Amino acid sequence: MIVPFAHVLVVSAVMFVLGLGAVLLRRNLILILIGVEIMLNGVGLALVGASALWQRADGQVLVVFLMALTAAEVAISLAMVVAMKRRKGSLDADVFRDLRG
Amino acid sequence: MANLLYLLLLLPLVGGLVNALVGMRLSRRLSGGLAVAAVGAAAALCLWLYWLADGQGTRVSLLAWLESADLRVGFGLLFDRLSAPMALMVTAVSTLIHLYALGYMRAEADHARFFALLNLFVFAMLCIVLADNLALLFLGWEGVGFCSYGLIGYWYREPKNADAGKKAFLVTRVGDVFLAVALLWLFASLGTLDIDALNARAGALAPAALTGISLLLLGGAVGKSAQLPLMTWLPDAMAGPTPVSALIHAATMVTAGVYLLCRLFPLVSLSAAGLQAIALVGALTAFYGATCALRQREIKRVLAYSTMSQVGFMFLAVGVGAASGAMFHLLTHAFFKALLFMAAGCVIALAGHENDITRMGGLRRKSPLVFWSFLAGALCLAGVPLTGGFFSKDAILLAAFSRGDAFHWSVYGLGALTALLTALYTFRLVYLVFAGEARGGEHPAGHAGHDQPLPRVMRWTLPPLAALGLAGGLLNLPAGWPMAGLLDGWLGPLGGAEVRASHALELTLMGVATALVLVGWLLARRWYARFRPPAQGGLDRFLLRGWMADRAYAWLWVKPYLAVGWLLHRGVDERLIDGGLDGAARGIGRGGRLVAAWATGRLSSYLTALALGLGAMLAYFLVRQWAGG
Amino acid sequence: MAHFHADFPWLLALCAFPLLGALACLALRRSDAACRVAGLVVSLVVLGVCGWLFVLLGGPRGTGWLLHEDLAWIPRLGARLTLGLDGLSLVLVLLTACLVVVGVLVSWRREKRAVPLFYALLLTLESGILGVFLSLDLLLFYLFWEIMLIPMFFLIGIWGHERRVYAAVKFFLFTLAGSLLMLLAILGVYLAHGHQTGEYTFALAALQNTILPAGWAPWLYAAFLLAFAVKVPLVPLHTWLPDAHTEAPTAGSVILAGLLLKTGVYGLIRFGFPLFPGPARDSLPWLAALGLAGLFWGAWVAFRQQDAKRLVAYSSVSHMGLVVLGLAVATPIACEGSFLQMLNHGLSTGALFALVGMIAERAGTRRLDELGGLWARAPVLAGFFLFFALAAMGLPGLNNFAGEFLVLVGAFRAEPWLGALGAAGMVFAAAYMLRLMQGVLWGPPRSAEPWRDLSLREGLVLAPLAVLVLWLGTHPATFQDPFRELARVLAASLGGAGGAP
Amino acid sequence: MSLAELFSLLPVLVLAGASLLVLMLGLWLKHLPSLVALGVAACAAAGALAVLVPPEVMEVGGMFSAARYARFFLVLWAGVVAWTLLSSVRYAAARRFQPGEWVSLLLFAGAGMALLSAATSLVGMFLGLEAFTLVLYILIAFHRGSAAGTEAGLKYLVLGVTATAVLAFGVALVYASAGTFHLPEAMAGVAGDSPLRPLGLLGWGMLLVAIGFKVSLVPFHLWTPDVYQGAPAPVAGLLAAGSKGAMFSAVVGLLAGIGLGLRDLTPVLWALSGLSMLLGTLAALRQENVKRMLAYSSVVHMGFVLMGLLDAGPEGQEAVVFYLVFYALVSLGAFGVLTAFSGEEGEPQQLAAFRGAGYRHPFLAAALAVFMLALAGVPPTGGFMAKLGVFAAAIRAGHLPLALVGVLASLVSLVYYLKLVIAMYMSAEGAPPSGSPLHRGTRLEAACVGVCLLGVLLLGLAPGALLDWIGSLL
Repeated sequence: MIVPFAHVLVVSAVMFVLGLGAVLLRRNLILILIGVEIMLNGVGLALVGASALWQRADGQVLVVFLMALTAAEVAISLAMVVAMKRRKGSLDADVFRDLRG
Repeated sequence: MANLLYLLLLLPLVGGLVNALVGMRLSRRLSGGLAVAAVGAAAALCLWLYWLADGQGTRVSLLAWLESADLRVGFGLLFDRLSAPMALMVTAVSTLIHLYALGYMRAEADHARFFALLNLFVFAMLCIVLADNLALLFLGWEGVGFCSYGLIGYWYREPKNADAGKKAFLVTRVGDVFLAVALLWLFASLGTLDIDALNARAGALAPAALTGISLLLLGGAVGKSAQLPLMTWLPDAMAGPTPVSALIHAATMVTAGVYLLCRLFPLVSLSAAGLQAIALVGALTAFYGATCALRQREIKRVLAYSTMSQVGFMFLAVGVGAASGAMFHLLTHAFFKALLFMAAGCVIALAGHENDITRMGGLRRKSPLVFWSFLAGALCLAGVPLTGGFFSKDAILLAAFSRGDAFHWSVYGLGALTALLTALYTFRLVYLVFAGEARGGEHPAGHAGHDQPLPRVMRWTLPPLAALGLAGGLLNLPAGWPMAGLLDGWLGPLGGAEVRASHALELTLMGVATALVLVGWLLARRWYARFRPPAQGGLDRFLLRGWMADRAYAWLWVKPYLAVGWLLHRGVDERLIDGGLDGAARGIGRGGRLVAAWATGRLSSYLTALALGLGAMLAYFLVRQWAGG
Repeated sequence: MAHFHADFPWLLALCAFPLLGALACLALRRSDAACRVAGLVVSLVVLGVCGWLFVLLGGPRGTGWLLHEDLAWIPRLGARLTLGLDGLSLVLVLLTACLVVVGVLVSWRREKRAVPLFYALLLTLESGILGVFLSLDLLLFYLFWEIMLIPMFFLIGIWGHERRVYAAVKFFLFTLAGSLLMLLAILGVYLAHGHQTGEYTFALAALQNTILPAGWAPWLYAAFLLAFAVKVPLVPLHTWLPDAHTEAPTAGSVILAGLLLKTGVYGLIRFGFPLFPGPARDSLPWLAALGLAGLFWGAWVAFRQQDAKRLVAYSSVSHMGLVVLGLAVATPIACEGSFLQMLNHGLSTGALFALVGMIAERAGTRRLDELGGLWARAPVLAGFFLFFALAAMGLPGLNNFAGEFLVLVGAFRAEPWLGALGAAGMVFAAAYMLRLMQGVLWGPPRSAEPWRDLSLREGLVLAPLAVLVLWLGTHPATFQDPFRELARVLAASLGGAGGAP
Repeated sequence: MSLAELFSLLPVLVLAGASLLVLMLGLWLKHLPSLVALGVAACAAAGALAVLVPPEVMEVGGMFSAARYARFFLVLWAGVVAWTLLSSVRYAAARRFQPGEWVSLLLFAGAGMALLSAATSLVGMFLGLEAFTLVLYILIAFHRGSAAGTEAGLKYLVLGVTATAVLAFGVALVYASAGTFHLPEAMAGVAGDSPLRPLGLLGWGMLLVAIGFKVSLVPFHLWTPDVYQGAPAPVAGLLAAGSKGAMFSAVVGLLAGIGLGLRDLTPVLWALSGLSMLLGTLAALRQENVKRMLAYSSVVHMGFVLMGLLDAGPEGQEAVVFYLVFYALVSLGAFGVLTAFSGEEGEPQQLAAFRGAGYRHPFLAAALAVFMLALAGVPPTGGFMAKLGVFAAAIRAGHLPLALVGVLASLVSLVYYLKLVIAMYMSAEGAPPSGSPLHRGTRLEAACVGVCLLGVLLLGLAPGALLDWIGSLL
């Protein structure tokens, strides 16, 4: 391996944590989705690293699946964002508060 | 012979059931007549059985009642030398009282219920008398309790009467508990409830058990015979119609206790302490009854306390070992006390439904027949020489005196004093009711036109009882008299210990008794011949209300019972158990609201929850990794 | 028993038949009258079958099964449809059939709301109770045990009076709490048996001789005991009873008092004691104490009640306390007495509840201070009320006394002070029953116009019960024969190691 | 992916293919009933194929198995989808759902669930899970007219996406520790001796979090009430019956291979199960909204299912599978009744709307009452047998305290299940507030509910047949 797996793991973990931080702290829905994308990219990196560690290709195959999946998610998320904007006029995730208790 | 015996028992039962089930549809004359016929036939049958049996006891058993493992109890009857005279007395007196009731109850609408209960009462009483085992006796015992409850509370529209009935039932039931425990103890130790077997095997019991059982039997008898300490119900029981008082609270039910002790006398007599307790209770109650009777204002309450006192004498007789003396007094007392009650019924009717003797007077002229029969009864009650009452009471005092030790002498002394008081209150009664002018004061309009003549049947049932009462002494004349000791001979071994007293002692005691009666009569004549308004002193009120027994019991038993009831009901059931559970439920509900509030509806809090969960999970695994290894 | 064609599952049919009746009622929901008739016919048929079984098998019997059926049910769990009828369950099944007919007749005119549902629930209840008395497979028993709850919950909840919902939920929760713990105990025994013998089964016969791990047996027994104690009810767990009784419609009260309380005691006898003989013996002193406490507690609080139904409900607590006392002293006479007392209590208290229902229907109230003067306004009804009140008070010659006397004799023989205290209970019983009679019968009538006296239908309910009460009072042997041997064996098994305290 | 492998995956392909076909048809054919008929036919075909045609090769592409276990669940999920399609015809038409999209999305969700249940590798599980989750995002917000639908969709989406990310990272870590995605071997990473054990454990932790979210176990359950309340009733039914069931069927496969590793997980599973049972019951107690109450009740029931998983032996898995089948039936039934009751202006959600329903809608109300008693676990309904199996599993695994918590939870849960029954039968005579009077419900809906009712009662009285079938699967 050109880079020791531990380093790859650390970078992907950092990306994962940053993404999670964005999801938790940000209010705007689009930025939350971006945070999720960062987390997923971190996962992709970890997978590639693991596949290199074990010298097997199925890790990378899963990364390709992952990308396709992320694309589908983004499509649906943006559709949700548009619907939310039309209904509530704001993108703040907490603006929806009718269902509770 | 056997099925005749059953007929004796079944006649009143059938009479009672017919009246109970279809009585309302029958006319008054028919249902009353049926009741009288039933009891009359029973009396006649009893006489014929008497003649058939000519002295031998017959035992017969019809149906098995309770059977389980070694407990064998059935509907068995025993017609022997003790139960025969008792059965005859019960049926005879009942017949007369039923006749009397025909007249007394002529104005009542609900006659069927009255005659049904009266017949059922006679059936229950015969169960007690003829039972060959204690279980059947107990059935009669409680049956009598229920019938007296029903009859006392006959005029139920008046809550006071219903409460009097309830009080009677409850107080007697306390006594029944003692009897029940005695039953259980006897069965547990001797393995049978058959009366003859019990008397035979009584020797096998340990002294302590014997005393215990005797005291329990005493407890049972005390309840039913209204002796100390369970006597408070008898005066209130006068709320019932007069025939009821005559039958139940003079002749039969109150003597059931005495009969029980006589029936089990062989067993009871083995425990000296038991006998002494019985004697003591008898004497004390006699004294208590006599003192209270002195100050009573209602005619029936005077007679009630007098009954209590006379039954006390019977207990005294059993206590000193003279069971035949007790039976002798029981028989004579039944006659003259029933007479007095029935006469009192006539007196009340004559005085326009006035109960209070201080507002009567001068009835002698109104109905000489009632006066003379009431006087005859009074003479017997007071113990005027040569009357039935005199001989039976004297026999008891003789038996008590002749035992010859300190305890018995003191008991004799108390008995003598009571005899004096008895004479005093009896003649007080006679003077206040019959002597002087009518003090009735103005009668409420309703009653004025009421005094049409007493129905013949009420008046003509009195003389036979008067005769029986006066001639009662012949039953058991003391030794040395012609035809002496008929009853002693008849009862033989059942009659208890032989009374050995010298002829001289007998005569002296008779003299003392006569003197006491004389003193009592003179005192009564001085105080009550000319009417004076009743004294209102502290002692008078104390005696009037029966030594404040009711208030003492209310404070001693009723109040704590209600307090504990309140504690269990409000305290434990509602506040502790239900309160606790409802509280827990509310707590869980509040917890629920708290947890539900966690779902705030805001997406950010949901994400935070997810993140926290993730953090906790990873932390757990890290810790496990390092710690667990 | 020869002419029984053995292959036909009589007992299962007996349990299932009321269910079919219930479905028929739902099918006939268009007309109320049809449902009433269907309810009556079905319950009468069940009564007929039970009566015929009693006549056929009712003589003095050994301890074997009179009828026994064993059909496959869930092979994978090892649960089978095993139903058995022995002396005790024969008598209780007859009582069930009898009281359900009373229940149907008593609510003939009164229940006007959703009548088809009412009779369907009543018949389902009967099927549940019959199942409880007959099943010998622990899972089947538990199934019927809970099936009993649902109809009673609806009966109280829909046709009850003011606080019916609170009472219904309280009833359901109390019983379910106990029975869920029993479910865990059943599973505990089931798994322990399976672990030992490799063969997983719920059959009572098989599970009876499981050697339970030392620490477990008392806890498992405690779970069973709790479930049954709630039902009996033993004293601290009894507060659901007055609410359930007061709020239930008359038919509900009759069946609740007459039958459901017996399922608790029956469960203890059929499952509790045989499965855990050791802990059962150790628990006897506690049972005796609780029984005695119940006897006094029920009577004491009954005395203070203002509502006639609550008074009779608390009297049931007192009577069942005596039944448990009879079992706990473990002498043959006492056990026989408590079996008999179960039957007696069912009849006399069932009749009392029916009567209180009839009176409340006429007077429009159940409060003692508003009733009174019944004798003046409906003498025949009052006569019956007096008769059954005396029976419930234990007047000798009527049915309760027979059972009480046997229990007290047995108790005294085992432990004198226990018997004596039990006898003292008679005064307390008299106290509250007299208060009931004073409140209802005597006193001035509230208004002049008389109520309609006993109707034919009500007479049809009360007269047979009165005859039964008298029969049991004067010659209980006919009903005691079937379970005499069972009582002796139970006493021996309980009393084996030194018996009662 | 040889032809043989494709052939053994045929039933799932039939579903997926039909979904695409309906999507295309939907452009021209706007007639909902015929599309629903087509969808149901597809499901029937898939089911028939799964049962009748034996697969040639047991494992497809190392990711999905075609064994009896997978086929059983395929039949189940096909049945669930077909049932949802049939019971929501009137509901969808009333709300002018796009027929083509509605049917195709449901079919695709069915295919996704079948794939998830058949997963034998982490990748297979990941794909199956994501396949039907994406579809659910859309289905939840399908009713454009309702703001609640959008809000529910949004919440489910954001949380779902985050959970997917966590799941993916977990899969990556497990893959890193074990070197393979194939399940039995992938678990080796967690074994005591392997050097990368910490990675494996962390990976497992993340998997559990994602699973926890998907089956709404307590700390991750907060979305459940809002989504159930917002989503259309048929979709909520599918969510309760299908998605959670499919996830757990995969978890059964997941845990079957773990063997030794269970020792590490037991405390976590124990905690998750206990918390779900207790907090779920508490939260449901005070709910006035029926759908929110059913949501919290699903949290409790998932806690019970998890309790069954603690027993590693086959009996535990049998109990779990039985529970899943029962829970699918009862959820579909309950939500089916809500669908039948919902009229033009919306679904009856408040308890008050159900007052007196017992007498006006005898059959539907009685069915709902039986479903409530089934959820409470009272015999003679299937709920009792399910709880029996799960309790037995817990006791056999030695977790008596957890079983006691289960007893406490099911006792307290009785209260809120009975609240609905009381409203329907025991409340005062008064008609419900003007709000949304309950709709009569068409015969088709009544038939669907009847099927569930029969199923629940049959599972209660004679569960023998199903138990044997499940026994033969494992």
